[in-house]
Order: sequence, then C-alpha cells, then structure tokens
Amino acid sequence: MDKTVPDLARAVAPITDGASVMIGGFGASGIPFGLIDALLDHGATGLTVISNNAGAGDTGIGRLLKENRVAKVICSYPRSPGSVWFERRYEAGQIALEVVPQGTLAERMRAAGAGLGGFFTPTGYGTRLAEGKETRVIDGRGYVLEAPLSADFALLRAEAGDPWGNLRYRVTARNFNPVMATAARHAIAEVRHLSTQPLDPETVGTPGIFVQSLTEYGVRP
Amino acid sequence: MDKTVPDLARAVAPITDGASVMIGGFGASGIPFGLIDALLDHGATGLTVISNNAGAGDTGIGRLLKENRVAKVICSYPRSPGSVWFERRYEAGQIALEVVPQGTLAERMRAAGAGLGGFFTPTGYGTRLAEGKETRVIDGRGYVLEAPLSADFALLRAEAGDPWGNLRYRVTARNFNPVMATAARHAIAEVRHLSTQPLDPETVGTPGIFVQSLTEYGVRP
Amino acid sequence: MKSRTDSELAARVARDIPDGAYVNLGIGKPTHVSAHVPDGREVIYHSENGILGVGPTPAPGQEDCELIDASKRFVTAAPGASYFEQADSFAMMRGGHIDIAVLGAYQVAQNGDLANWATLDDSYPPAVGGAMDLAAGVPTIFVMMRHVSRDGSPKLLERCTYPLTGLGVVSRVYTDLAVLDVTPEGFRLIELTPGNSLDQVQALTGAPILT
Amino acid sequence: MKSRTDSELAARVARDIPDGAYVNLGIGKPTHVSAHVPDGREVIYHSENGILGVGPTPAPGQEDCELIDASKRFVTAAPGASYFEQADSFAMMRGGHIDIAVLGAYQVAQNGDLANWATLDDSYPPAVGGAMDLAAGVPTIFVMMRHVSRDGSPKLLERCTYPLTGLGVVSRVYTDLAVLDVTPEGFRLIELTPGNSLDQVQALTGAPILT
Repeated sequence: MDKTVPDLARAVAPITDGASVMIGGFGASGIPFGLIDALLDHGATGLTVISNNAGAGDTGIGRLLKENRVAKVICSYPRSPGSVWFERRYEAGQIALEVVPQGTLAERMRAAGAGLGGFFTPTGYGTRLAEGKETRVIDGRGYVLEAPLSADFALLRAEAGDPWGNLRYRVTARNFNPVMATAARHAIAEVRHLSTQPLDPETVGTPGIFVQSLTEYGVRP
Repeated sequence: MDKTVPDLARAVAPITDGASVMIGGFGASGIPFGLIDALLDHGATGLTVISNNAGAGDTGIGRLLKENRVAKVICSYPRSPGSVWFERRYEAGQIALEVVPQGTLAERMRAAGAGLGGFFTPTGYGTRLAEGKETRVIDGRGYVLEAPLSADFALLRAEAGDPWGNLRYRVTARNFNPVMATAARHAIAEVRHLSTQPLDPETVGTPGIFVQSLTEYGVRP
Repeated sequence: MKSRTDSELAARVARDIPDGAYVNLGIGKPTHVSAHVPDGREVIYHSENGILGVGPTPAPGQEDCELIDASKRFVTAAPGASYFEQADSFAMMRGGHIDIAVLGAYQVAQNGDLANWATLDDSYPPAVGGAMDLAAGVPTIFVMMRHVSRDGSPKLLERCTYPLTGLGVVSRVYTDLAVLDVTPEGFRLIELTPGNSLDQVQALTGAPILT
Repeated sequence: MKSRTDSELAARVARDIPDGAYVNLGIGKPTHVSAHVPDGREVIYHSENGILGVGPTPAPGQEDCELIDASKRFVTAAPGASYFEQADSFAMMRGGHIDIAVLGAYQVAQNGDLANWATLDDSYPPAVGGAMDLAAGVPTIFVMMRHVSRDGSPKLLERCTYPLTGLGVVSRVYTDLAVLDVTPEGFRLIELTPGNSLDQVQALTGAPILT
C-alpha cells in the first residue's frame, strides 16, 4: 500500500470550490502550512474552514482569509493576536462565523469520526451558545445536545508518516490533527519525515485507515 | 508525586463489598491477574464486575466467579471458551447479567470519563438490546441513546508505569485498560515494569491524572 | 447437491476482497478468508480488540501471549500495523472506516436483516461482542455460512426468527451452495456452486431467489 | 484603598493550590500563578492544547516552536508529563479529572455564574476557546480579577449582565481588594487585602458581602 503523493500540489488537487476543510493545529503548532499554501496556489474558493483558530498574520489560514477564499469559519477562538484578516472580513460582513466551544468542537469531530449521531455535553448549558439547541437535565445536571461535525477534507500536519498513511505526532503539535483525520471524508497529511519503512505500531497517533494521502514537507515553522 | 504502593494487597485495600469494579483486558491479554488475585485475598464480595469477558477457567474473573464474589456482570461476551464459572453461576440464577455491545461498552465508559451525559449510537438499533431505550432517527438513520457507565474502581494492567501514574501499554494488551482508567473514580494499575524515572511523554497511553495508584507485578501470563 | 468446503468457501469470499481494502473478519469461519486472498492484493485486517494490520499466525514457539485477535488467537503484526485502545477501535468500525466485514450468521433475511448473536434458547447466556457494532458501522457486510442449519431448516429467510444483530445491513451472502446479493427486491443469485441447479437451491431457501 | 499587585494576587491564589493538585491556568493573569506556588508543593499543570505537566518557560534560545500552552506561549515539559490530542484533552477537563481551574472574568454573580468570554459589544467577533469546557467540567473554579472594571463599575454582581460562560460554577474569587467565597447565600468574605475595610470593598461590589 502506498498512499504517498509526490508533492503538496497533487495532495490538495481533489479539493473543490465550496468544500468544507478541517485544518489541524493550535496557534502556530501543528498547522499544515505547506498544504495551506498549496491550496492557495490551487485556487479553491468559497471554502468552509473548520479549525480552532482563524489564523494570525498573513500566513496559513490568515492568508486564505486575506485572499478571500473562505466563505465560513467554524472555530472556537477566532480572536488570536494578529488575526487581522479574520477581523477585517468579519467586520465587513464578508464571512460567516460559527463559534463552538473548543471541547465541543473536538467532540463533535470525534462523534462524526466514530459514527455517533450526537451527544449530550454540559459545556455551554444555559449560555448563548446553547440557544436553539435541545437541552436535557440528566441526574440533576444540564446538558446540550450537540451534533457530529464532519468535513469533505482535512489538512493535517505530522512529524512522521509511512506509505500506509500512519502518522506520528510530536509534543503539542498533535492537538486537533488526530481527531480531524477521523472526521473528514478525505484526509491529507504533510509530514516532516516520510519514512519508506513502517512506523513503529506502538507510536502511531493516527492509524493509516484515516489518511487518504500524504506527502513530505520538511519545513518546520 | 509518587502514586506507587508497595504491593498488590495495599493497592486493592480500598475496594469495599458491593463496589463496581472495571477489569481491563480482552481474552487473556491485558488482564490484571495480580490485582484480581489480591482482590480475592482481600475478600471483597457482592461485586459488580464490568469487563469485556466473564473469565475463562479458574483464573482471573473466572476465579472471582468461582469464589462467589460477584453479584453482577456487565460485559459484551460472557461466553468465551472455558467460561465455565460464569455459566454455572448464570444457570443457577446466582448472578445478574447485563450484555452490552462491545463498542457501546467502550463508548459508555468513554462518555463517563469525558463528562458526557449520553450519546446516540447506531449500534443495536432495532434489536433486543435496544428494548426500553430511547431511540431517534437522525438524517434517516436509527440511533439508540446510551448512558455513561462509570465505576467505583478499575483494575488495570500495563507494560510500564512511573511514579506520576503514567502508563504505557504493549501490543493488544492495551484494549479496555485506557478507557476504564478514565471511567473509574479510583483506578489501580499493576505494571510489568515500574520505572522510577518518568516515561517518555510521547509514549504515555494513560496520563497519570487517571490513575490513583500503581504497583509493580512483573509476571507476564 | 454440490457443497463448497469451508476452504473453498473462504477462497470464494477472498476473491471479492479488493486490493487495498480494510477488512474485519468475524470470529469462526471468516478468519480463514485471509489465507485465500490472491497474491498481489494487499488487504489490511482490523481486529476489534485493538489492531489494524493483523499479520499471519506466528510460527510455533514465536507466539506473543499479549498479541491476539478478536477470536483470541495468537497473531502477528503486518508491516504498517498500529495498535489502539477499545474506544478508538470501535470508532473505526462504527464510523464507517472499515470497508468490509465478513461475518458468520444464524439467519439472513431478504431485506438484509442479520441474526448472528442469539438464538431462541433463553437458557444459554447471551453474548454479543462486537457483532452489532460491525453490523451497524461497516458499509459492506459479507455473510459466510452454511446454506441450511444442521437440522436442515433454511437460514436464508423472508424474515429472521432469531433476535436481530442489525437491520438491513447484509450486502452479500456466501454459502456452500450459492452466492446471493441482497437487493431492494430480495435475494438475487450471483452464482451457484458448480453442479447445483437453481431449483435445488431454491428448495433449501426460505425466500424467493431472483435471477 | 489597598490593591494587590498582579504578582501579589498570583501569590495569594498560589497559596490555595494544594500539593498534588491538577490545575488548569486560564489565559492571561492566571498563567502567573505557577511561578508563586510555594516550594515543596508539586502541582501538575494541564494545558488544553494537549499537555499534562507543563513545565517552566524555556531559557532564551531553547524554545521548541511546537511545544506551547493554551496561551500560545513557549513552554517545557515537566517530569511526568504526557501529550495527547484535543478530544482526549477536553475529556480530561469535562470529565472532572482536573481539580482546579484558575480563570479570569468580566463578571461573577453571587450565585457563582461566570461571564468571561463575551461582552455586550456585538461588533467584535466572539471567541470562547476552552472557557466553557473548563467552567462546565472542573469541580473547583477560582476566579482571579480586578475587583472593578476599568470604568469603575463592579464586576461582582447579583446577576451577570454579560453573556454567561457557565452557571453557578465559581467557587472562590480573588481580587486586588479581597478574597470571597461563593456560598449558597451569596458572596462570603474570606479576607480583605490588608489596609481595606469591609465598607470600602462593599461599596465597590454589586452584591451583598456576607461575613
């Protein structure tokens, strides 16, 4: 089995206009900068970007926003220092925003990846972010029913990968990458080291079954 | 921080009569045989045992059943080859049984550990195991609402542990051990190797926050 | 009547497993399918106790007592394998990531209902394991079984009489006598075991066979 | 009025963090608490981006650009640390495994309601991060904030006027002027910053202070 593709451009080629795209990373750690740049060159537009943050500066998701490729952002924290392009697009009414608590964002992705129809979470109960949602008191505690969140694509960053699509992560660059791999119909990874030999099965953070293609991109931010 | 205790007997000392006890393992892999034997010596009775299987032969859970320490079993597959003591107790009406699909068993534990109030799963929809449970059709697919499953104690087996309670697993001996660690109010681990130095943070399968005590038990079945 | 042996049946199922597929083989007869996959196809086997990439049975004396499959047999890890815990393993199954599951069955109905976990004998303790999760989560379910039960009664039926494992989940049934697809109209014949006639097989089937 | 400096306030909070506690420090002022925990106490810090066992800030030039905390600051791993992915990290928080979270706040109500994620200014994009998960999941929530807002209006209130983060979740409030517990009867004074009188502090508080 060989899921490797020769370059970033070919890795993002399947992404179409209007697609929903999960993008791994938290802050600047674990962001697939190579794939995002390739996606910009590729030209896809009208994207729904699902990520924890909404980019900072002119790189990564910030660049997608600057170049007007994004119609909607689903995230927990769009207001990082330097998230100027998000703020500009938002204030101009050029972009839709869905704010989701960070743990609910991760759990909705997990539910999608795990084939669940939804879950009751205490997070957000009684707050504005639960408005319009079904709620229920279970054993005296309030819960909100949250739906699974899947995507057409996921762009992932990992430390190492093998031809079977197995990914290994490093320190806190792991963050959203594994759960997004499970929730996307087509997950694409850039890996710092592409091994021709299989990764040690004990160290695999994302089993290859969740990864459709991967390519080497050695640059570390 | 030092969560180690000097021996198996002291590790199981907090377990009281009538307690619910999750026991890790699948088949004979990853079973905490040392802790189970210590629990027998300890004498606790009227236990609810939550595990995938119901023991085989006269060892492990089989021995707990033989010695009449178990009032109820919650499991997915009590009918393994050699599960003679379970069958004897069951046929004599001496034991209560709740059969849960294996994935639902794991997911109910995860929900308990993750603070969720319940989840909709497609598993078992329309079958006898969904009788009496709330169901819902979501996007044309049928789901069953399942509740979290926690326990007073969990008995775990790991390959290695450190004083912070971090556990590392080996091959398919991992199975139910990590998720049970999250779902129990008091998780106790026997580890084949007790390290005085911290485990490599990248290889930790169960972070120490989920483990209340651990002890070395070098015997591999 | 010509009846495929278990080995012939496993080989017939194996023919339909494509290169690159992620496959879960149920307990019992289905575990023999992997030995018959044609050369040149790489199939990745998932076992629900927590391994993707199950390899061949270890040589005698080389068994690792902690490395087993869902049938509790000693196995090895194939190149590209990974290990994971139960909740993750069943997420893989329930989430539709496994392509094909090959399962045994007591009964299959013409609407694809599957019964393979309990009989009508209530004196025996029920045991379900991962059968319902596979039935609910894996998009393609192949059933591999004898065409009739030991007492000669049909196992392919208009409606199952045993407790169900999953509703409308079976894609294809491989028996010693025939291969049939489950279609919106009912069972459709794919092939007869050479030497059998449709009339012979229909007589042993509790639902109409379309051709 | 005597007002604790940020550093004094961090030290005061740190006094109440017991040995062996698992603690999450929110973005902003709470991150300074760890520097003030008394010698001899081992506190294990969780950061929701996926590390348990956050260590001190790295020496200049020793930063690992991938090893950060939830405030996106460079950190190190303390002995006994572990890394994990987002869903697992929030399971740890939501499941009640973290003992204490120290959070900043815009407002706290006498019933323990917490408002720390959004104001009434709708022109600004809302951002919640992990605040609601911490509020919902961590059994003991310490709030650390100025007693009054920049315009002098009280932040301790009978009812919050800003959008809520969590309902009835705050255990104790540490301000520059006082320390107060949230009790079923309302705010109860634990201590005044030395030099302040109860009357002075009450005048700056939007709810009754019990003694």
